[in-house]
Amino acid sequence: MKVFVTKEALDPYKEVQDHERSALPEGKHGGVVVFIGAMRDFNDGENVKSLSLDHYPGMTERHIEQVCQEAMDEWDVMDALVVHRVGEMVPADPMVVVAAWAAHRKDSFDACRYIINYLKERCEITTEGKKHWVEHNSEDPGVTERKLQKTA
Amino acid sequence: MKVFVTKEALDPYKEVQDHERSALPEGKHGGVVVFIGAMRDFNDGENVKSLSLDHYPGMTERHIEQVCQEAMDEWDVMDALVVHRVGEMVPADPMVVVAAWAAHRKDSFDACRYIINYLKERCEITTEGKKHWVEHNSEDPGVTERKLQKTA
Amino acid sequence: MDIKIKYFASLRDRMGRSEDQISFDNDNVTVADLWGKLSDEPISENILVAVNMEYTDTGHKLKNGDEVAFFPPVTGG
Amino acid sequence: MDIKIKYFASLRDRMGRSEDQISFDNDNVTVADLWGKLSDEPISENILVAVNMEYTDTGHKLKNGDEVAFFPPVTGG
Repeated sequence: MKVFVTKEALDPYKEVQDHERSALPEGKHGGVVVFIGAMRDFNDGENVKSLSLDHYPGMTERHIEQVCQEAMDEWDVMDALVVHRVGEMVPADPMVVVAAWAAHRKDSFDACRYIINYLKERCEITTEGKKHWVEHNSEDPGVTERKLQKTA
Repeated sequence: MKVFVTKEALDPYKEVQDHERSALPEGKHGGVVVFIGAMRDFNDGENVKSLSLDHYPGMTERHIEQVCQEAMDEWDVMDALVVHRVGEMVPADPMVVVAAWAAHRKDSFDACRYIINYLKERCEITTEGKKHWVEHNSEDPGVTERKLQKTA
Repeated sequence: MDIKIKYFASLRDRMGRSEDQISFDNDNVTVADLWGKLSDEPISENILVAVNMEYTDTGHKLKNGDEVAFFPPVTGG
Repeated sequence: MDIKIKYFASLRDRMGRSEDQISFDNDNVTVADLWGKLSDEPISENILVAVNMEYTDTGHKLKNGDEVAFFPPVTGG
């Protein structure tokens, strides 16, 4: 499992490829599901020109790792990668990449979806628009229902 | 929508990036879900050294397009890409890439999963191991249930 | 009339060839009749048939120039 | 004892600062007591609190050197 938060521009495809080459044995996984979240130039009907993502160093990484571990405990996943961009960004910038490798694709889909969903809920990454704080509803009805423990 | 079948080595990340750059407007999609299916070096407990994928030119492409169109009708998806490798390949070779771009990630996940699932069921791509035909069960309980019309 | 036939996956192995070309003197030929000419075994319930790249059934009446494809039941990549 | 405080997202705007450092003379201080020193407004039910990067509640008793973080209810990237 690899998790990190970066202020640098994020090349999601390169991160996934590099991790696959360095950490996954050849010919063992049947598939990988990758989610890439990108910055849109609108939000709730308003134009957005730039965005600043803030995080809580230490706590954010710990909680992303915890979410990945939950996914790996729940599904038959060989490895997971999460890279989250923080700091100043502009529309079309990739903000986050989540990848889950597994022997069978259903495990990859379930794990990847679980991670991005709960990562948005719990990982202390906060969004500031130019004029106001943007508070997202991260609800995704496609994710397995699971009671969240707010206390770690 | 872009669909093609190729005998050349497949670079799935490059295909997704190239399509995104050429076909998607900047800053409009919130995310993309990518599934990459790779060749494993084992199947049902047996080692696999090489594999030959056969297809039915014309019918395969038509059915992949039909599956993509169904996904785009069912979910709010901006664009979809499918590239399927055929011919001779060896373990760790990428075999297929499916990508679905959407404003909201739940649509990307549902559409991508639907496409790969029904593509495996209906698209006349057949697998030959070194010694025997490998017939997969493509069942994926995570996909929305939907009655398949076998007659197009 | 002339009919072109294609076999896929394990059916190709069973037939020992990937294609056939057959001519009929009469015009009243179904997919089932065609199969009778191709194989001594009865057509399996599970075999999928396409005529001109559209799935159909064994009662489908053929026309001159049709391309008929036979697939084993479940195959995937 | 010395306590370090961090504010996130809209709470930072409301407080007008991102961090505070406060000293208490006595050792019997909860998160709720701490909030009373930081703001005139009562703490909202929905605010999340972490002490040393673990979520907890406002009854949590603080120790010297603790880092306390306050988050608005739902924020996402």
